[in-house]
Amino acid sequence: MHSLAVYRSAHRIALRDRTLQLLVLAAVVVITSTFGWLLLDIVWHGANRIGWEFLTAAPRSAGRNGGIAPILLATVLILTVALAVSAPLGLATAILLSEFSRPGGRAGYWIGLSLDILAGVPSIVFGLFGNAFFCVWLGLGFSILSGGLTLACMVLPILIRTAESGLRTVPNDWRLGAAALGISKASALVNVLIPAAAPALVAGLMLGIGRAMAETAALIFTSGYVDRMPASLLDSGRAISVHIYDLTMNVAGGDRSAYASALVLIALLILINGAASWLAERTLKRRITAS
Amino acid sequence: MSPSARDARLLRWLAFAAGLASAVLILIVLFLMQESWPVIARYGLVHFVSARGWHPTEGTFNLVPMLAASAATSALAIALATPLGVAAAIFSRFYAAGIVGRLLHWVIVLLAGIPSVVLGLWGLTVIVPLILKVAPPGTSLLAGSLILALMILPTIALTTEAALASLPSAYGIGAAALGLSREAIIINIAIPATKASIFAGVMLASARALGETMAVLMVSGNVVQLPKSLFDPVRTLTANIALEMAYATGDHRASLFVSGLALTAVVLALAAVARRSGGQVVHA
Amino acid sequence: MRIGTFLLAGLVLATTMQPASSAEGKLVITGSSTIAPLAAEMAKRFEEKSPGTRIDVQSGGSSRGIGDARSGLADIGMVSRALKSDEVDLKAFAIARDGVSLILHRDNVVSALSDQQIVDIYTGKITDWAEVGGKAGPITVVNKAEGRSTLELFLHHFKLKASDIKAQVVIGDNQQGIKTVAGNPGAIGYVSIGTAEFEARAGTPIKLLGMAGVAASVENVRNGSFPLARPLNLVTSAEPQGLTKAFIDFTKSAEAYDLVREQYFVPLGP
Amino acid sequence: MTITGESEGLVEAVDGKAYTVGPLLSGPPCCRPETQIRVDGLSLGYGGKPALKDVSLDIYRGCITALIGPSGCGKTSLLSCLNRLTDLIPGCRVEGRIMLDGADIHSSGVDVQALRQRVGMIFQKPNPFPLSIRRNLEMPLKEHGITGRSELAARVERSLVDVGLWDEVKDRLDGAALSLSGGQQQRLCMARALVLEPEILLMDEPCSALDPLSSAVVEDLIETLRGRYTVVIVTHNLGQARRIANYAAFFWVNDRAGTLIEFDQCRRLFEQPRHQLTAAYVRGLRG
Repeated sequence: MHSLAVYRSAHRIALRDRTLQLLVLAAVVVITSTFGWLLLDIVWHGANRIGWEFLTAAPRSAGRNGGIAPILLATVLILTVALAVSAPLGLATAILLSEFSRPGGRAGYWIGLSLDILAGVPSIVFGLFGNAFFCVWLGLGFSILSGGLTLACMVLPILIRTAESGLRTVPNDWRLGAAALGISKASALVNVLIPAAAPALVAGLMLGIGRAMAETAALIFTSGYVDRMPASLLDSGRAISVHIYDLTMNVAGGDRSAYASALVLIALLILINGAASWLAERTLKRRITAS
Repeated sequence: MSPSARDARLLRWLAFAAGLASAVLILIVLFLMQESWPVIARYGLVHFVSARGWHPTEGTFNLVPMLAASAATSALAIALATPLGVAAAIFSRFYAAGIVGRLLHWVIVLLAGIPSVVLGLWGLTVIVPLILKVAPPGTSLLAGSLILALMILPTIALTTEAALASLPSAYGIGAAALGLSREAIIINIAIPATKASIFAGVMLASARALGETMAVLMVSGNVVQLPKSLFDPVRTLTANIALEMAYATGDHRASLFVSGLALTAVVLALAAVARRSGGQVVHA
Repeated sequence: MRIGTFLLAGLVLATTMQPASSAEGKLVITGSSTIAPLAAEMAKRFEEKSPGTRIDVQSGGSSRGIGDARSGLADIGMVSRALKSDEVDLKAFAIARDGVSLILHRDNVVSALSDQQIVDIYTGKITDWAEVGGKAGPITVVNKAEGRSTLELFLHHFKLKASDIKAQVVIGDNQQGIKTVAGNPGAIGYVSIGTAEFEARAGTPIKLLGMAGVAASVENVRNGSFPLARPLNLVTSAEPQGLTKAFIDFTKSAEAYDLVREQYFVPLGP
Repeated sequence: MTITGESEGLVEAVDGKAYTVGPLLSGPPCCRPETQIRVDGLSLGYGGKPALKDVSLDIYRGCITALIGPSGCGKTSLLSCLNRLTDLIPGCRVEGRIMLDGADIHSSGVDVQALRQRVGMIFQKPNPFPLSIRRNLEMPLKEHGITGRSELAARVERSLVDVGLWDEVKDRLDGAALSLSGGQQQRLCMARALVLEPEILLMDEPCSALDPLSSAVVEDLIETLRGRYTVVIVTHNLGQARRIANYAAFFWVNDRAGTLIEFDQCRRLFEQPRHQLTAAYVRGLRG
């Protein structure tokens, strides 16, 4: 009797193990196949539309034909504005948090809290704010500047938090060493701490770029819809994600162009991430071997 | 300039920058308040949950159907994505040997990087027509949830993966020494030990799902109604803002800012819960 | 210090990249998605005619045209209906006429609907195509989001209230409505005749439905026999001057008539 | 409680007991005792918890002073007070006075960076910056206003020669400092401190992270600094303290806070301790 009971429980355990294994495998198959489907679909529908002309021509008949050159330029300009504002601001705040604020200090606490709140605000709300503040209140109108500044507000928490944690991982030995030599915090930052944290800073920056580039909701009501070549930062410019949205939703027969634009966007994102990890690796290597 | 003077100047700059960064939040809150105040003052907060419906041209602004739609799509998306995400993390941690696990990891990272508008495009051209064949109009609560699930799956998978990776390996070795099977280790040790982190990941994913706009707007039909079935079209709070902000004026516009405030409040509450349960924000 | 320079550089960048052309060389036009494609074409020709000008056209609905013209966010608003009594503070300039017509998928066998049937479909009393002589299958009612002038015109014509309508899909732009109907054989929607005809000629699988026995066509809008017609207006907050006046004059002139016809609208002149 | 190297006769000590000090050992002191730093009633605490209580001692110019005692008795804390590195530690409170050549280093007019140029420090773990060997040395110089190319090169070479590293690295000055061996890194750190031409060098167990061979090299190096620099060294290696130090201060944990038990000439502290605790510790019975 006894041996039978043992056998039974062993059998039950084997059954449970099998089931779990099967469920996990099934889940992985579902995920990978959906992902494969999604990716293949985008490549399949988008690839034949992409060519030199697509990247360099202006869109014609609402984007069904022609290319996306003005859209790419607008996207780059919006990103440039966003980063030109948020990167220095973010780095400075991160330095303040990691190097000058004492853990548990009041200023650090409040800044940290407001950052966490900011990180949780949905992007559409940034769009509302950007429209009310930059477009209307500051009178910038629907412009690349408004869109870029709105995105700057949006990616600020990401930049600050990644830069802060990057700086915090720099060994304290160097801070003490620099201080003991009578080196100012400013020089220590410029010469030692920031270079040492560079991989993390770059990674954070790329994360921010990726987030900003994929953003649609915050841009529709700030940088606008105009798909023409922007001539200044005060012109409206259509970001690539807004272009995809417009083609998908508003343009009958625009799906092919939408897929092609989506493919371009994904390729750009992968390129940026690849460049980021390559850059991070390179700075890391250079730091250890030379310089 | 002496080093000390240099530091004093640096600190002034840094404080200025940090002040500016924090001011952004205050500015956002102030503007949301200022823009939404007229309609709150005129109708009172109760109006937004008790009015006859959402008919901006008739002056009734009931947010309940939109709140319900947001909650329903997000809840369904979480229900779909949580088991899948956790399973993916378990797979790459316990089942996959080396390269396969890393491959899955990269697939998930890549999935995390796909812009929501691209998911919306795919949803509208692939998922919606499929649902349309079953029950028109295709753009529905179900479509929205499926796309959202795809979007938040990486968040859950990556937070779970990080939590599993942070388990001391002695746990596993000790359990294996007791003769426990891999599955017993997963069910009895790994999952219970990382419960809090997984929960935090789910909360963060919910916050993302609630805040997502474009993908949901593109696939869920945008009819203001309390959904009765999975195939009913719904309009979420975020979609409502995106859809009507383009042309809304006066009280209508102000009521959209009220939706924005409501949305922010809900999302922040979720993020706070996530933080309390010890979650780390995974920016993915 | 570097951070300071960086910040400064950012500010300098922001301020120096002012528009290349001076402020009076630029016009911002926002509003009705019906007028937007026409206005964009007119803007292109106007720019060619007077170099150094730049005209940005953004769609978003007639209400936004009114709002932006009032707030000064736009120099000119586009409004695809007559001004209401509380909007008389604005100056309106009609540039064309347009009708609103119901559209179905090209494969839908239904070829005409009575006013009553349309009302019943939009209020949810009729939910299957079989009830109106079509192939059995659920009707997908596509409605416009509230605040859109096309919706207001539609409601006004059928004496409905926004809250009476039971829709399955709510859309914003005309284009979105056309795309939704083109992608769903069981759908019914209503859009600008001009836009719909433009799309149908371009090969989009939709068809326009006549109303009260009158075919939905540009011709019938022109001769006034189509019941659901409206003016397409440009509005300004004050008496237009300078570039604004030049552009509005241009849009109303015979020079722009062919553009109006190309977009399947009805020019006001001969 | 005040104990100085000069005191003789009855000395009040801990536990309420008094100890009699024996006669001075014969033989001249290792250096001319001229006070450079006077620590006067120094107490220090972290976040309200005392770590060092009421310490007073003199540090003599040109001599090597060793701080010994068990872990956690406040030796390193005392060391960090001398160049105000304690400023960087959150929640650290310092009371009492530290006079450097008669001026209080905590007074408000003191430029901390200039102070730290005068008082160099070597850490337990070698911490060269992740830069080239040359830039490790040039960066502090430039920071203190020395920018002439020839002067930079000359001072870099001199300091590297001083620490005996010149011949080993002269062909790869632009190579990464982190690619040097542990002992070389520690000597580079000493060169980095010396390049600023400080008067005082603080060393926090400079040999404890090194292998015995490198340790011996560094120890020999410290010997050569005698007379030119005032050296304060924390060490757990009693043999090392005995070999190189002119003066020694013995600390002990009392009521959870470090206290100075005995300060004297090194040989006397080791051979004729006045305090039982010292006697026991140097004999290796306790601690």
